[in-house]
Amino acid sequence: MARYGMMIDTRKCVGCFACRVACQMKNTLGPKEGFVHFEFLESGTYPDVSSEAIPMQCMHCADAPCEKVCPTGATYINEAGVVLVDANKCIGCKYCMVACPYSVRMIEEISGVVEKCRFCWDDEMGGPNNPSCVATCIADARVFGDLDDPNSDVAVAIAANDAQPIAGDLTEAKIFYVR
Amino acid sequence: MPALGRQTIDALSVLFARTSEEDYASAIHAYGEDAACNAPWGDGGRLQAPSFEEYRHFFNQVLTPGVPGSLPPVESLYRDWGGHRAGLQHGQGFYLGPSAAHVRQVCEQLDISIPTEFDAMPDHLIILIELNEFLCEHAPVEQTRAFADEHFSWLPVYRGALASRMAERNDDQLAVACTYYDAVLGFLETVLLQGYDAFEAQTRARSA
Amino acid sequence: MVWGPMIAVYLFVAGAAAGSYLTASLVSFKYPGGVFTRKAGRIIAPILLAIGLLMLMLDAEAGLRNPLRFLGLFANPRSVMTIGTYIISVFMVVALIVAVLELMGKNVPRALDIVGDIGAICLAGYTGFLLGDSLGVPLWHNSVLPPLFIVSALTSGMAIVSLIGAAFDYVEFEKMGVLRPIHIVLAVLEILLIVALLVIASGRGAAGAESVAMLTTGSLAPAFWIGVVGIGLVLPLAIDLFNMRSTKSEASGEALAQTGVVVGGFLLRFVVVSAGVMMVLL
Amino acid sequence: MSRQMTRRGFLRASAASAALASAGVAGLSGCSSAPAESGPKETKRVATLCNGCSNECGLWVNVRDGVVHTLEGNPDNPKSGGRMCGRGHGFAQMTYSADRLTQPMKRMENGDFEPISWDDAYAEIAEKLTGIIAEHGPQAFAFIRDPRPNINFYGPRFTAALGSANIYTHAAACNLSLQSGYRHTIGGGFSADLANAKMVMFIGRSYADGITPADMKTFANVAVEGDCKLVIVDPRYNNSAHMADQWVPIVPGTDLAFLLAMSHVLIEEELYDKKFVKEHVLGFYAFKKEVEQFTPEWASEICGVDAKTIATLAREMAEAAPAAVVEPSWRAAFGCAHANSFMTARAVAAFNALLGNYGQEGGALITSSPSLGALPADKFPTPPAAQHTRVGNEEYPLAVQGFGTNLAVLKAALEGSMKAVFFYQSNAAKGYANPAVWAEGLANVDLVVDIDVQMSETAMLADYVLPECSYLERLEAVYLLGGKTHQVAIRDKAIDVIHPETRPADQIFRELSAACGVGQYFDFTAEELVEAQLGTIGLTIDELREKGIVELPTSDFKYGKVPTFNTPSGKIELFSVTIGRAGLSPVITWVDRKVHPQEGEFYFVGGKQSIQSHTMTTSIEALMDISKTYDLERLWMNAADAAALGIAEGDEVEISSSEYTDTVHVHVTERLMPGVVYAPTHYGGSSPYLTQGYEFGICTPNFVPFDMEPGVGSTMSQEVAVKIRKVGA
Repeated sequence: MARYGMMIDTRKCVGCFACRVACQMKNTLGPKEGFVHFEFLESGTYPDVSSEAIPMQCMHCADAPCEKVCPTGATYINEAGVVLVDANKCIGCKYCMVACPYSVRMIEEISGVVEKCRFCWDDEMGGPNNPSCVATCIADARVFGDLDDPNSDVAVAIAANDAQPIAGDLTEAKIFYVR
Repeated sequence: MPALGRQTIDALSVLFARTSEEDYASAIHAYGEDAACNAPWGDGGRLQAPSFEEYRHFFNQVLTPGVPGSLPPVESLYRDWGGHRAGLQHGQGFYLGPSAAHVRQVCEQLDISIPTEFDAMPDHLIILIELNEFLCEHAPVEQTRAFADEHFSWLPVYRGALASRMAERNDDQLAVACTYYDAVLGFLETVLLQGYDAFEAQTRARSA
Repeated sequence: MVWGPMIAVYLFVAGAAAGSYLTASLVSFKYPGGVFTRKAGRIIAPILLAIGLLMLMLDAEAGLRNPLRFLGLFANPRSVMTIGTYIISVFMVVALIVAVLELMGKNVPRALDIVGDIGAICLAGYTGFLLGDSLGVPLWHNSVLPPLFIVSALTSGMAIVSLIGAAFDYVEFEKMGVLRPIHIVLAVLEILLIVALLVIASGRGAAGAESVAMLTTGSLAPAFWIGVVGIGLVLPLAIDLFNMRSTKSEASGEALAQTGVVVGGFLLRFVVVSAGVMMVLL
Repeated sequence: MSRQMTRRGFLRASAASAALASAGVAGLSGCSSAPAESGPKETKRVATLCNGCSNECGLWVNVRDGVVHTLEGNPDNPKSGGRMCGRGHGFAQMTYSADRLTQPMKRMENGDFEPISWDDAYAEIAEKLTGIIAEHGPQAFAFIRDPRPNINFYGPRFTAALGSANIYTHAAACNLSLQSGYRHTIGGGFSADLANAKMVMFIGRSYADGITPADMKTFANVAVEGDCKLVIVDPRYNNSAHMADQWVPIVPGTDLAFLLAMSHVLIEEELYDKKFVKEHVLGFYAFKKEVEQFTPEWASEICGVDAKTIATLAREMAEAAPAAVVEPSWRAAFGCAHANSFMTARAVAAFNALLGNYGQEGGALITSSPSLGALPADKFPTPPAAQHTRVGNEEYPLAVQGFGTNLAVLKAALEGSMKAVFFYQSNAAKGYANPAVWAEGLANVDLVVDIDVQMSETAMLADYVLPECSYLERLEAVYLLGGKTHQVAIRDKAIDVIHPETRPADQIFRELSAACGVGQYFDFTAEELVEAQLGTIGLTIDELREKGIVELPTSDFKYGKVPTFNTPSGKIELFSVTIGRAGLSPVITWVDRKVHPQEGEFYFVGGKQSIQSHTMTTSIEALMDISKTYDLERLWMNAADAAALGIAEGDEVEISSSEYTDTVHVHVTERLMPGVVYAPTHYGGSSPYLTQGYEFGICTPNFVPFDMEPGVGSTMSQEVAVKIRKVGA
């Protein structure tokens, strides 16, 4: 079975928010709800400056702290390594939001269920259905695919760029950043 | 619900449609000064009805779709539908939410046709009131109650939105109409959601 | 932070429930005469815990809308919250039985009481582990929290029971000399644990330091210094030490001290929850 | 059908209704329990062109049960390249938005708008319009549009049908100076062959902010994987700069000095392409003599870039030539910004000429566009040419003919000679020039008609507002794409019209022209027009619907072939007789900017943001939530300047110019040249009626005095100095 992951190249990312809006529409989120949030960094002093935009979303950690602490088992890791939430089990206790060091979960206003990026998992397809953040990225900064397939685009890209999780080995994150 | 209650509501629904001066006068008159039930407004005292000009100004500025900052009385715009419908329609402020689809489905079942001008807003307050009235006359009580609970639950949200928007604007030309419409919505809310007897109890309590 | 005052209330009353129960069983063991105090402790415990559970449910919106889902809380044994659910289930049952027995004037079997005591200690401790299992919050991801919450639970529980005892069963309460020294030891221990918590947290990167700053100098400083430390620890400790030395203990001073402990106990939970700052990754 | 149910009811019950109701109605309790999770019954994909900005990216719309679900880029479309920016996703939500116009409106005496039927609106507008033309002649009528496929066909046709030549686009507030400068130097616009270049210089241009997704993708891949040197010349370290190799901060409005000095270096050190210049350039010696004085030292005093950097960059460009190019830019730097924008464009075209890079791989590409054959004259008669010259042509002869300067209409309105003005999806009164002046001008105009999807500030000043249905609800005239390849694309109707009283532009003009007695020029439907247009190039509408975009064989582009220059001399004109006749310097030379900040004042620059498009997306809640969450409305200020004024991040300041004063929060940054402040050009909703943008940020045109660039007529959007004062300080 595949083990899905993503590479995000912040050298290319221009912080244009397209991924956030595309994701909202694909996952029918509210206008104020987002699975992707952004950190904007600026360093140096004029005129020697540099800037960086870093999109943050669920890292689908293999050792997901949110999955460990979820009392009802609403949060589970499926066989493809994608961390999902069963909206029918979630009681909205928000323990997962406390446990997640990346702050990438959000409370869905109307239901109180705590949701997050699902890698656009499609149950009918039994796989990720063309993640909209990758499909829409205008700077070609995102690569998605099966980490276990050595010649998949994402595996090749991660190896070629020595991409690393944003917080090192804090968790076994499956989004790898090139910075 | 007693006939008088429904007749009042029918008259009130006129306030949410663009009407002629003559219809407006008869509507205000219908439950205003000499209606059998004492004026259901304000704290027991009589609430001054806006003149036709004030009503028209209020209608143009606040109830007409497309005018910036207006709040058309259409249920879909004030309910948040979650993943029910297409990607675009999650969150408030969008037409043709599931409430619209549901009203259309009910009308189809009852072989009732909605005028084309309401194609985009079958869940406009006027249509909801008329449909509710029709169900009161013909449909089993508990089904009508279910319909009313479902399709009038947004009235408090709407009333709140209206009040805060008017506070933001504080346009004194709209003042009289604002308080009046707020009271009308209060009446509709109570009667349609809790029933006419709840309203009468409230009036008695207020005037006691 | 995602967990707010409601959770702080839950943590406090859960701890206090455990403390009340333990105090009551101490009284039943050491002062069989203190019937009223014992009854009070054992009746309050389940009530306090029930209040706590109500708080939890109110805070969990999705569960509130579909209450049956709360049954799912038993599903994941690796989650401290599930372990807590086991503990609460056991303790609640025992505490209710004991409370009913007390109300009916029947005798509470020793074995049952012991099970209750163990449950109470676990209940008090689990709340510390609950906050502790949060990788992203340096202030909480801290081994000092469980012992701190146990000590605070005991002092709060004892204070509540003492308040009632002193108020309604003063004669018997007077005899319960052991409570005061226990409280003094616990209070000192609590101070040490708080210091340890702050020291450890301040060494844990920017977020840890920020949490400590919030508590000591920032927005939570009044609640922390005046509430937790002043009213909750120093004042009661002073009154106890004063009363230890003088023969005739002053009832009013006693009530003031115990109230201080209760208020301090709640504020400790409140400030710890409010000062939970997420780890800064970038 | 039985009597209406209630005294004045709307619903029509049938005889059976009562019986049906009494028998009980299934599912009355509810829609919220409606089966949400059951999959959509009918899904389809429809080809469209995004309407979120003037790029018109090719998209696919995913429709489920007649409702728009999501949109995605069409990989075959060269503008989107299969990708899609945030404002494109966001603007699609306007389709179901509560802010949409739903019926024609007429402005009453007291300023209220009241609905009016289409027929009455047509009758009243036609009567007034024909009356005005009869009394004051067709030159008293003008039509201003934001260019889109349909309106580019119907707007000019309708204006000409009424005998008027006054047809304009929005360009005077966008890229009029830039395109006019290129027009009179190399015959028209050009593009940078970024994918194959060794060195590219961007002057006031950020692909990341003013997006064309396909270009952004190329830029990112070239920057990170390619070995091309990318230089960004901009007072602001914009959102593309972190990918560039070099940021050259420059004083706003002095890019011309920088370019002239670089040209000086190439010529003096004989690094220019002599063969190319000999064969293809006119007026080289006049230009050579002119730039002798413009040394790097001279330029550094003006533009703040040190002489050594200027010289080095010039030599590096020469070194990399012909695979080196100065990118054409778009609006911010010299689209319509300063008194010298037109001249700056000429200097860019000239510098590329010195590099000899026209038509070369990695250089400046001048490409052709496909054209349709003539439409059958019987069904599509062309209106006779107007008998008068367009208002503004005499005073601003250098403006690109296809655009014209719409500010000439404002000037005529202020003078009282313009009696009727139509706007199409153009918020001129908020963005094209000082809003107060537009309000004053339009007050003199007897008939103002605005056609739009939402009630903009311009619509609020109109007499009649005609609601168009959203772009997802209409089929439009075909869209031709030029470039290395020729293509034709289609904006097809994805969903049925939502608001029954909204109509597509083709229908509006068909019916309005009939009411005005010139219906013979519009006697066809959109479908018939598209079929006819495609017929002239041997395509059918179904073929185009299938793929969304189809390549045509008519492109003659080949690398290495120097293109023909559509100038009077057929060469690149560094010396232009036409420009001389228009009263500007025939040879490319130095022209200073008009307004210089005095002591304590700042240069005031603007720019686009990736998540907003002018002012038309600020009513979209999903986009405004991003602007609010990330404080995108804030005024950028250099950290040293801010410290000197005691201003910290997030502080509120008062910003004032000769025209206006307002307050805004500040973003303190090192990514900006001292002495300059930057504000995005989308915010500052002043009218309390706005739902989202009220009192959020500032509206930059408020601060800029109404003025027009000589010879071209652009709005000079950055000819202003501002003072900043901390609120409460």
